[in-house]
Amino acid sequence: MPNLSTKWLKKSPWIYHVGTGGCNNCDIEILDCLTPRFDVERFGIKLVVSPRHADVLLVSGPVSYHIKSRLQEVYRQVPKPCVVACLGACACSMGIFKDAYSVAGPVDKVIKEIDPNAIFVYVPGCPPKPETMIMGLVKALQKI
Amino acid sequence: MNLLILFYIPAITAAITLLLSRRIKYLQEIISFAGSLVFLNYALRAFSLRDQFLKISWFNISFIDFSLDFRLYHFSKFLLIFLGLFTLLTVLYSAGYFRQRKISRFYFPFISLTLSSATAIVLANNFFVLLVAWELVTLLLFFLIAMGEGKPAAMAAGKAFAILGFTDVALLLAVIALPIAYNTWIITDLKILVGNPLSVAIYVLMFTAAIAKAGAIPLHSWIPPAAVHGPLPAVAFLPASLDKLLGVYLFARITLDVFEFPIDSGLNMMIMIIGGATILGGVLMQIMQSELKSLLSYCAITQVGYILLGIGSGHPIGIAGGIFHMLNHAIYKSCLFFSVGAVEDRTKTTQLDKLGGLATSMPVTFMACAVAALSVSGIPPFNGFVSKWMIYQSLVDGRSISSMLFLVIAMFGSALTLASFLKLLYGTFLGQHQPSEKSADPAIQFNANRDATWTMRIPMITLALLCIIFGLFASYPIKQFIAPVIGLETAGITASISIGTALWNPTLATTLIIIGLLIGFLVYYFSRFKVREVETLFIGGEKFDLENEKLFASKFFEFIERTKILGGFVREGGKGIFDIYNISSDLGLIGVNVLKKLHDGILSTYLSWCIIGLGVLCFILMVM
Amino acid sequence: MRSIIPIGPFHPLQDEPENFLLTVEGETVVDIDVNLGYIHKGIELLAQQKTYDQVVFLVERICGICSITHTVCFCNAVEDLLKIEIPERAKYIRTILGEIERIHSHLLWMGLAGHFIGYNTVFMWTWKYREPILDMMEILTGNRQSCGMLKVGGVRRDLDNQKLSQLLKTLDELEPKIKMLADAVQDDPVLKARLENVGTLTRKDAIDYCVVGPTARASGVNIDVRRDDPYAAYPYLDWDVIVLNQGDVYAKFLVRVLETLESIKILRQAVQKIPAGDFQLQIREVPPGEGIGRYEAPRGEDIHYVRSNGTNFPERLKVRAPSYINIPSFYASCINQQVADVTITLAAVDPCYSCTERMISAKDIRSNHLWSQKDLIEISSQKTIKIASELGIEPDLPILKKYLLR
Amino acid sequence: MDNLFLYVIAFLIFPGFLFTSSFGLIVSWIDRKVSALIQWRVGPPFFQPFYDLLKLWHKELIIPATAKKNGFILAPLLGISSVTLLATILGIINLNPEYQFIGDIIVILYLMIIPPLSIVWGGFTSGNPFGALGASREIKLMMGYELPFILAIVTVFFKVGSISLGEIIQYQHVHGVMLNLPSMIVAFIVSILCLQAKLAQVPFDISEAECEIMEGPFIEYSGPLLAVYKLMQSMLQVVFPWFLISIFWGGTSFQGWGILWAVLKYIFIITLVILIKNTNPRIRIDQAVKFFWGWVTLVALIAMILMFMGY
Repeated sequence: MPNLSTKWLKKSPWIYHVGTGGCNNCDIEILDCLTPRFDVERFGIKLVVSPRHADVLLVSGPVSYHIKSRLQEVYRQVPKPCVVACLGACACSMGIFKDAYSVAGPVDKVIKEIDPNAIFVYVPGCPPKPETMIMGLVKALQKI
Repeated sequence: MNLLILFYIPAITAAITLLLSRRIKYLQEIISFAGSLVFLNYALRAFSLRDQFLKISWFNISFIDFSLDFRLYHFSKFLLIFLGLFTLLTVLYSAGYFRQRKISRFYFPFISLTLSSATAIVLANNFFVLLVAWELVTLLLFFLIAMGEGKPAAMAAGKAFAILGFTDVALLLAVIALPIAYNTWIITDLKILVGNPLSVAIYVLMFTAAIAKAGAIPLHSWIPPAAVHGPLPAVAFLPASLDKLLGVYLFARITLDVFEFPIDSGLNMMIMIIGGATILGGVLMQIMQSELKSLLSYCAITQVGYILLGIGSGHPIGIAGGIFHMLNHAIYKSCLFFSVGAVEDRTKTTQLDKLGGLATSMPVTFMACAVAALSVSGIPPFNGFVSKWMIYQSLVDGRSISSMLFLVIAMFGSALTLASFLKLLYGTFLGQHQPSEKSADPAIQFNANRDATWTMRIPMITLALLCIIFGLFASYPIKQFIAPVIGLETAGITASISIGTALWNPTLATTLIIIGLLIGFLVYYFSRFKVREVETLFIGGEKFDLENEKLFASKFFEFIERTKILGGFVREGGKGIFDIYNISSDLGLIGVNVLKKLHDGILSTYLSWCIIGLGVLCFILMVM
Repeated sequence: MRSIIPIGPFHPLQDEPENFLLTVEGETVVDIDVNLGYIHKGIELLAQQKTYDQVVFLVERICGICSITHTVCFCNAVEDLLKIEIPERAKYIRTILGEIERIHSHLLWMGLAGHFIGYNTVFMWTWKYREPILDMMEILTGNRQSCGMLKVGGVRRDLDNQKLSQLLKTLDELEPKIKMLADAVQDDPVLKARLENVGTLTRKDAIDYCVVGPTARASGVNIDVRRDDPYAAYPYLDWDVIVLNQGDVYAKFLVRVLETLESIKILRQAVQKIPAGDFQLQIREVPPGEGIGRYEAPRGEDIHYVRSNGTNFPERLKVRAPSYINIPSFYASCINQQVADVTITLAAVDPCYSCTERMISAKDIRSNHLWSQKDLIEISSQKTIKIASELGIEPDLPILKKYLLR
Repeated sequence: MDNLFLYVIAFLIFPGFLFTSSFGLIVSWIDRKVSALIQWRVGPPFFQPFYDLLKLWHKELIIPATAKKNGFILAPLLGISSVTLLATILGIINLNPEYQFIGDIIVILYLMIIPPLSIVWGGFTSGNPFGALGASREIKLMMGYELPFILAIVTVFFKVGSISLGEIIQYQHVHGVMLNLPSMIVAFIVSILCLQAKLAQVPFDISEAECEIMEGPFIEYSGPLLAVYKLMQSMLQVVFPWFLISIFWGGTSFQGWGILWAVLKYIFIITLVILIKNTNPRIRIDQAVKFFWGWVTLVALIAMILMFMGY
């Protein structure tokens, strides 16, 4: 029996955005995706305000030590199944902050500490354009 | 069956318990309980008896016949059952409540005595008997309230006694006037057509006594202090249930049986204005309270307004609704007081802000309180809804702009009542647990990890069940208890209120809701959701000390205080500016000051006053 | 009977993690505490490990919205250190980029402010108007944000004059829309009821808390680095500083709308006046010394301080972003407001936490003792008392007291 | 027993759950689509609300440890049951105005309180301070809009002289719809404003203000229970306007062209709601209560006076 939950998940992924220390650039481009030009509501994507409602955790920025435990906590709060989308160069690989003393690591490393089976999508770019993000999300939905 | 046995049982119980010492544990309780059980048994038997009269001749002074007349009829029949029931439950509850507290040894005897005199009021067919018993209840109320802790209880008892005593004097005047003006004070013989000033005066005096007992504005102000400082079971027994039953009983009896009103008397309007004012004033004070008992006491005031509106409408459905509401009110208000008492018993406080999160540790109390709270707010399918609905219907049939306004006030008051009770439920039972460390005082122990004892739980459960049963099967109490009182045929009233005959049938609607819930639960159970319990709440991702996160219920409606007119009213009301007790004591103080000035100790001044007084007396005697 | 309502670190009010603890009575806020530091990344330390050319890219990523701000400010600082004057064309290009950024940042804020008060139509419309501006950025520089255009001693790439004329066309289309927005804001009674007399920052408070940028200008403080300490091409252009007096959120909204119109005016002049010629200087080496750069960011005055020891790497870079100054003013503007008002008041200074997250640790070298916040406040208050006694006046420590009592 | 079976069918299928919920989901699509068009967006596809619901239904359910578990689960179910009952009563009476009972509007008015009550209950039992804050705002809002709403509805009662919905509909069949009268138009405007608050739409979505208190009472709900709440809200979008149509606009008929006419009336009201929603910011809770107790009540009183003057 095919997993029904993923079938419907593809049709209406609700996104919760977690900023973990990015430079704001990815964050505002996420908001840009909602606005008239890109309008991701066409695909049923909706930005929600509580992780309890989320299907996709959109993480932008390198994970600083201070925010690390909070990010893990938010990941625990999300009802499964869920996808973690790493947005931007920093979230994928720490980018320019690779050598910084207060950065704990890229998002996937931090999340895998608590859930090795988490599903990840990477959207590189500094910042990724909204088009790129939409493409990344579409790919993410195909992946599950 | 001899009617007198109904007085004897509680009186004997009182006499026996009076002799017993509190030192032997539970003895007073058991005997009082047995006594009220026997009483209830006889009351139930009396319910199936025919209507009957009883006359015990005593002595006559000229045309005044001091005989003891009693009459058993439908109104007294069903009231007797509930008097017995409330006494039984109160005694049972008191047994648990006073397990660890001290209480005067006169408490249980006085409860039984109260039952005895209340029975006398209910059965009286003679205003003399009624008056004596009425005074007795007032006196017993004074003593019972004064049994609370410390000086405030004595002050509250004094206040209650002052207001009720004052209105009892009004009743006394009216009763004295009756044989003078109409040659008799036997209730069934009286049929007074209200027209001349004397009859109006008699009615108004009696009415004053009745609504003071019931606690309508402006004679309400004895209830809140008495409720806060008196011993809680006594408060649940007298001001919350018995006084309401008796006050409304007298009011209904004089309005329906004794006095006849011309159609355009304007009296209905007066009653309804008092009712509307009681609802509005009571409910506005009620939502601002942050102390459980005073919130409930203001609610007790508010609900009297509904009863007055119903009876004042003059419509048969309204009167039936008013009387039914009286009954319902006694049920859920006792239940609410009982559950608050259980909370107080466990946590030693009734301040809304010091409580919280008791639902998990006290589930029975919570459920009882929730049922009673929803019922008092008039949420279907509980009993409060049915009686309020009948009152609304009578108001709509009034079809004038005034009855429309009263309808709006009544429905709005109901919404505000709901708001205030949600605040109560949240502040007490939901929300966060109150930390136990904070009570530095060893006397204030937080002992809220288990529910109340069974003696306290059973009364609450019984009353909560009554709330549900009287809501779901409302046609039964209306047919059995209410319809005979107002003289409507059973079939007639059910047809005109159409409970149980048409589409809206509380039972059907509830069945449908329950079917919905059942299907929901079945789906919930069978679809095997992955359910995960997590430790933490989502409050923005940060881990916080939840104790600081508590939202205090007492501040829910603070914005009302910040508005100009309404806020001013509420603030001033809170200070007691509308309290007739304060007003009259202020006036009394002025009078005393005036007298003080006259009372200067100089002989000639006294002499001149004497001469002036003589002159006035002469003038009155000569000219009048 | 006080309870605490936390806002953040993950709260829809802000995209970035931050934490406000609102102490409330009912719904009235009686105290506010700001906790920052969630996204501290150590940029200042990183900058010491990079060459001056690389640092430009690093400071660009201090904040995505103010990417031009920080780069220009850093370049200003280094140029101040070098004591050189950059070519005219580079100045104009910097002005153009800066003003484009200002327009997009203000429109962004207006949209978000609409979103925060539940007016999603405003959010969508302003962000729609913002798109052509970002397109222009992409056409001119190759990226929507973080364009990598700046360089110490000028700009990295030249702008195509033909593309500049396209900018004029975009501005012509944008201007009536902004004017419409300004009119709509002034006409809407519900919006006024929601924003007027909310989060008022009086002129005295604004000066006391040293706020900068639109936050200060909405409170009647007439400051603007572009005019007071000119850089780039601003001295050659004609424009006004918008100053309003009410100090509430509504005034802040209006200041930003009107400033957007001023920016359009500046851009038009800059595009017309831009001279031909060289657009960068070749910098061979950086002498030891220190330099300060100031820049009027969309949020207020930004300051970069650079110290060089003669090597290829800066010895110290200090960034003081405008939000860092504006955030403490919450204490003056949020107290005794409703929770619903506080949220919009918090957003009204357009705070940018990625700009703000700098860390300072103070260490006593002699005793190797690390000073805590409380110690520093103690020292500061003692100094205040000392100065006050020298001046012969009463020391005034209202806000510091709050921390000392803890 | 036969009767009960029919009622259960009515409750579950036609005017009840199945009809109202699917219609409600279509309406919530209309809501989102029209909002999107106003905001120059394309908006979601037609089946989007269904997808959302099905997805939520299959998600994991998270129950916080501090929540009062039974109340937490019961609250949304109670809400949706009462809305279904409301729809059943409204539907049966609209289908067959003779099938009435005296005073049914009072029942309907009180049943209308239960869905907000279930939201409040959910917020309180979740144990989350934001949930409690949102729930307390919901109570305040309820206090605010009840007064003018009752005034507006009572105006109709007294015009018709009955508190039975069937009689009101029949009266309108005979005397023409209520909205022909100026006083009723005023009352209708008042009730549209209250409708906006009852549906928790901007400017009165104060209880779930997403940028202030993060959806308030719904913050801890996830998966199936959230789906139930969402479904309840979209069913409310059907039931409340339907009630207004019934008492002000001649009710709905399900025969011939009546269906189209009924749908048009409904779409008019819902479009009005969507337009108000998209052209206003959210107001503060005290402003909302003052607005309802002040201006709206005043207007409702004017409607009442007009009604007594015979207009």
